[in-house]
Amino acid sequence: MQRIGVFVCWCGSNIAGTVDVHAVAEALKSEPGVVFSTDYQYMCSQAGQDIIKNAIAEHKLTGIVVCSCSPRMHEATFRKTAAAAGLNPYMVEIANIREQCSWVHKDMAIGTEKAIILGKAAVAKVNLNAPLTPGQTPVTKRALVIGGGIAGIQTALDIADAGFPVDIVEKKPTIGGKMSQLDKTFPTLDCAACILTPKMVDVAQHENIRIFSYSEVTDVKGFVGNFDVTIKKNARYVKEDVCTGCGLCTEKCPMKKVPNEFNLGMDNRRAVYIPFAQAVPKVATIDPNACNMIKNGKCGLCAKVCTVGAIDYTQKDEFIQEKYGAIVVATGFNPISMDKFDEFAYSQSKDVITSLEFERLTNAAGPTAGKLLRPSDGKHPRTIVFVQCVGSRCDAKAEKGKEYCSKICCMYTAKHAMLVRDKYPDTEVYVFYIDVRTPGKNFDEFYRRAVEEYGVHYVKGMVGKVVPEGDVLKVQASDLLSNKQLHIDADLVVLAAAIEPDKSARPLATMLTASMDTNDFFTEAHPKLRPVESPTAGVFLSGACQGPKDIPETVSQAGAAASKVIGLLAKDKLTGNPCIAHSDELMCNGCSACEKVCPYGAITYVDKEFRMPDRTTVIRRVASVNPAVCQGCGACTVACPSGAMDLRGFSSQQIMAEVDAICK
Amino acid sequence: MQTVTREQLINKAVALLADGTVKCVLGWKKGEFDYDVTPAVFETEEEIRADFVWNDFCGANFSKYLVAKTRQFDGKILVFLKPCDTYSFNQLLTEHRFDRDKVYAVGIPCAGMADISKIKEICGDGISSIEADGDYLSVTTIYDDQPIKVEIKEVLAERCLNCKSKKHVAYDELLGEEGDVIDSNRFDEVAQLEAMTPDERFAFWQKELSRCIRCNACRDVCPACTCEKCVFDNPNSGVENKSPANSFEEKMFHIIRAFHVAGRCTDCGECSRVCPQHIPLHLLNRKFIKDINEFYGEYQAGAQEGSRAPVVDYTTEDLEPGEVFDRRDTNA
Amino acid sequence: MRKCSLDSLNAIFTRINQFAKLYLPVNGNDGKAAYTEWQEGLEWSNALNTTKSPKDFFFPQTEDLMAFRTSGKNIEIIDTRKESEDFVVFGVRACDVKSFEVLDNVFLKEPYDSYYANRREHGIIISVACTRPADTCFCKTFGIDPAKPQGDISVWKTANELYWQSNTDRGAALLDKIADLTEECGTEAVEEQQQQINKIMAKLPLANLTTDGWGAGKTQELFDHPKWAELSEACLGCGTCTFVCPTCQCYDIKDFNSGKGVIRFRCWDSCMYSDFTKMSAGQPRLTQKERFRQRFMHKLVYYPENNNGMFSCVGCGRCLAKCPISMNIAKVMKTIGGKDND
Amino acid sequence: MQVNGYKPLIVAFCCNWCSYAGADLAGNNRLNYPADVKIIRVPCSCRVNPMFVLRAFQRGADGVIICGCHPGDCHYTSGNYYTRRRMALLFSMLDYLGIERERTRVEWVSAAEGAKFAATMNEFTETVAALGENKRLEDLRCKQ
Repeated sequence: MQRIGVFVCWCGSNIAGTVDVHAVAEALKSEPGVVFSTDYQYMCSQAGQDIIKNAIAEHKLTGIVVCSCSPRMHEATFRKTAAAAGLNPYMVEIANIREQCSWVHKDMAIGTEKAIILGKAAVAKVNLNAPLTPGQTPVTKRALVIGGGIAGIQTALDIADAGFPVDIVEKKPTIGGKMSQLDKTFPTLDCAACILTPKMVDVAQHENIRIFSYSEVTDVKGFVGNFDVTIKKNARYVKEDVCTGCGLCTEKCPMKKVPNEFNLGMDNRRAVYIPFAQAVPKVATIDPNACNMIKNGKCGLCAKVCTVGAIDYTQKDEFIQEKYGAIVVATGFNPISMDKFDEFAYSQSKDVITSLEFERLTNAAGPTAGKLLRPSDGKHPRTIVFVQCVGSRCDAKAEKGKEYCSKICCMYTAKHAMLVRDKYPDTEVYVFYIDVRTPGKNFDEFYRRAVEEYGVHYVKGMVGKVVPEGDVLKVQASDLLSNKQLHIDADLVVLAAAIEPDKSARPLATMLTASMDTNDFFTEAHPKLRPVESPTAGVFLSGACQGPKDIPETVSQAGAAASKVIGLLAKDKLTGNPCIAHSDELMCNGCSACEKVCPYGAITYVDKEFRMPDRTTVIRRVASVNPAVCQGCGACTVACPSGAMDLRGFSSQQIMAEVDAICK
Repeated sequence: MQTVTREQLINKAVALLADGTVKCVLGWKKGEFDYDVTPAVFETEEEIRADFVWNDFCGANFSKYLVAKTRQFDGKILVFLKPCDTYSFNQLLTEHRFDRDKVYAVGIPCAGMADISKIKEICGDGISSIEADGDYLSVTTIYDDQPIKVEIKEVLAERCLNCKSKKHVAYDELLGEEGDVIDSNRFDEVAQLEAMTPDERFAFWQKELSRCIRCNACRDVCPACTCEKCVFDNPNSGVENKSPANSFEEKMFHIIRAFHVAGRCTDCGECSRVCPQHIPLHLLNRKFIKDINEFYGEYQAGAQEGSRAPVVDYTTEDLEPGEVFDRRDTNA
Repeated sequence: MRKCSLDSLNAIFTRINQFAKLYLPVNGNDGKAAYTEWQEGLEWSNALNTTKSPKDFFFPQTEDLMAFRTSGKNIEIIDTRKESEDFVVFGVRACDVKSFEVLDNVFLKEPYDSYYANRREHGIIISVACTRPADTCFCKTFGIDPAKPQGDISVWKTANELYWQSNTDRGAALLDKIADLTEECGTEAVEEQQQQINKIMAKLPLANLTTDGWGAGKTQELFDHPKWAELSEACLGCGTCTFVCPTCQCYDIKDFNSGKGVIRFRCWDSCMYSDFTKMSAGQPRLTQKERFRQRFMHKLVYYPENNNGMFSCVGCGRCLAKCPISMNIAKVMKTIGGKDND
Repeated sequence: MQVNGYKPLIVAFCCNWCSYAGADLAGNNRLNYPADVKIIRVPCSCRVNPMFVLRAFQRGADGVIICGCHPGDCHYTSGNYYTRRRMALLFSMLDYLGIERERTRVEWVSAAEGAKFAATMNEFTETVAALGENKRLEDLRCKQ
């Protein structure tokens, strides 16, 4: 029989306002096993915790129930309190009488009655609790960063600087990500390449960093501290370690009409290519879909011109297995497709472009060498219309676009408008917006300069329609402030397309068993307190894969993720969760149902000798749970018909005791 | 009419014993009457020649016995399997319940088994002998001067009327002709129940299950129920119960038992055959089979050794529990 | 002896039902007979036997013994016994009537079972002679005459009439209450039927089954008989034979925690179960062979030893009909008992 | 919640990662739902054994709802997919036995859906209250 202490928290008036805490403490006093029951204003405070510690000592408590806020809030706190008083931390149960009682019910009598029942359920459960000791597992001191954009780069550099080896897996032939495509950055207007490329070089040269470019993660097994990852290195048909990046092949290749994805298809590249001059690794890649040699076995020119013999048409995809202690997701974002926004004539006119395309048009390394020329006829645009919130902040019922704010568009649009007016003062620039959102250091000042110093026409209202007519774009819009319809003949329309997580994120989340929100952004372990950790232990989040963010924010989150990884890798051993499945060998009949439903492959089978009732011995196949791999979901416990499989901390008996107590 | 004869089976068993292929034979043993056949282990030719029978009352499915018997005997066991028995055999192998190497399985065709209670409904009590006569049984009773001719198809067991397969899905050797998987109407009764109102269904099951005496015959004969200890017998399971104390306990036992064998039940029909209270237990198991087929695609437990049962599998596109009813309501 | 026409049966049942609950075999929705509380419109089944024996009336499958109501740390003990009212069980066969005697020997001896006794005191048994015994019947083996069933009242059914004879004061009192619906008559028709029945009994397949080789004092001789292993080989360990048996009287006492308290009840147990008589040291009968042996040794050796040679089988044949693997007491008696059985 | 003086008892099994957090969020946002709803925390909806569901009805629950992460969002990757199959089959079986289908439900509630949690509980309690007391899966011993 347990000796249980019950501690009812007032949480100031948060609980005590709707729940008669004295009555709860009094009622629970007479529950089986309860030897002590009290209430206090703030149980989580030092004084409150001292009450618990003293009671444990004084009443020789074997288990405690804290009726307080959600266990998600303070279970860990009270477990530590118990441990400090010499009680096994898993002898603590929380009755959630705040979030799930006092805050949702207004009537004191009702709230009190429910709080007592929840308390009884917790007492019934703790009566069946057993002390649990977590297992320990070693930590592989290597990190994996998935994605080589600015987020991944920063995270990798910070981890590597702390002395731990890091691998970056980037699906493109080069790291650098979206930032490498940008021209200037707000609000300082310094050039993106100037600040990014040195970091890329740092990565390439860092002794602790390996880059797997043109590669993907295809399988993740294991768990925090012990991930087994399979990386698929796609065949680039160029020996990475031999290629010098001289670029000769990329000049000689006869296949000249391959759309250049780095410039968003606004110009062409060859079948063998280096995405841009500062690419890291600076090696050529052959596009197998464009290369005649690979498709038809005819050509082979690049191999002939290569002076170092780096071309290898027979190269195959390579699979690399590596162990990691931590994984950082930095898969970034993409602008959404403009398919569903026909009103802006994106598919009809070459002169309707997205903001990212605009970045390439103004970039010195872009298709126009930095001159702002219309894609259709190469003329200077005289009137430019920028449309904000294309696909952002959409009504869910519209079934196109995103409900969220993409966060970066207001600022880059202000930047684009300002740059145009700076370089080409004869150009009229209109910006249509719903709201201008500029919360950030020096952001609003930046926007005001665009309006006040550069004379950009900011119009509150949405563009209703863009109709190409001859060589002009007829823009119909409304000005909400003056309540007028506007008709503008524009030469160029720039759409600030919403951003969304990269498509690779969803399958990756499944592999990592990391959760995502409905928009496919990764979910944080806690939105405020643990913003760079995924709920899945050992998986961390960096950059826009977690939500839209600009460069400074990305870099700070990248650093934060790195510090979490460093904290993890600095440990030699990890203490596991003891609330895991275990199998009663005497009951188990080895049917394998549990193994089939285990998402972690934690269950294996062993042949064991058993003494039968008739004193003979038989060898039987029985399940065995790997405590380091089991995460404690409990899928196996229901798959098991004999009930041999049970879950510590959430045993069938415990849950049924709770059901019984609630239904009394 | 059974197409292989008792003599064929006896000769096969004797030969396999003689050449040392098997150590013993799991077969049907003649009883007190012509219809009370008992499963038995034969170890000598003499025993086989004296007592081995093969007739229209050899319904017992031997697959489950292999779990215990393969542990008990060193060397191979010869087992005779009717087509439906082979599904249970495979399912038990899928669940690693016995060592395949310790079994020599001989498949035998089956023309369907007679249900003695149906014969007694026609002929009354007091049967003194039953003889096979082509497609008929010749039943002699102490009350009638002349034997009564009963057409076998009139007295077939429920499961044989709804036979799902005459094809053996596992064997080492086959006697006689192989049959085919049959397009049976075995889900018709389930569909009839589904078409009733909830009140009617409740009344139906309340009446049926109220007869349960919790003798556990359904469970103990079931080839899917091979737990080392059943949750209903295990005091630590929290649901241990020995008696059908009230209508809740009756339902609890049968729902959970059906759930535990869902995806594993081959629909061998033994549960309904052995129920002393004639509760149509197969209608519970078949409901799960029908639902599984409809929700997750056709699946026959035991058809293939090693197959993954739908209850331990999923797809990301599965229907929602709430859609189960919408779906049926629109179908109806 | 009194008689009535079968047509007046409904009126008689209605009359009996006015002063006592009346139970009789009625065909259920499975087509099989089961004891059912009488109500207008129900028809007495012609079936020889019900699947469940009438022992339920005195020794129900589940019976509350007492209850404990808990509130916090307090426990209150509640007597759950209810005063029984008189009830009448109609249509009991000779074998089943005899089974009550077997149960009485167990429950009415010290320690006296007040639950059972209470029900026995209030139960009036009306037996009926068997005109069409079944192939599975062997009551004669145990000296039971199906032509002369016992009980408070014996009844014989002919083509058109029902003959009544009381055997006890209680029976006589009941007959008095339906006297206006019956008439005094001679015993000729009944005697003729009895002769018929005796003729049939001689033709039954198990007519020659005897208890030779069984009985008190046979423990040493039979306990290690080599045939037990073979006989029990196919036994599934289910409880069918014990639960349909009219004389099996073993029970388990269990507590049911309802959340509001504990109900202590008893329920039938079966010696075929692996947890039967399980103690802290484990189960005394480790294998199914031993459990199987227990059942038959109890019925045919231990019970007679304690009850002046009376066997605790009445030959009703239920286990013969219901065993999933068709193993039964007749086969056991023949295989292990005396050579006369062959 | 009261319908004709009758208060239903609802047992809600909530997975720790999504639905329990969703319930907490409902509390954080002070969204009301009936006190008849009592939550039991389980690590994952796949921990919910059909035996627990029947147990709740036996002990006096009038409705049982199982809440888990949205399909695809399970903290354990696939737990709720198993829940979905198991409960689809169980609920279908209960319905087959004539037990009111409205008494059982599975609902996916994310940690961000406090409003959905409260709305679901309000609606479910109302539905169950309209059905009245659970008679078809009751155990009278638990009501004495």
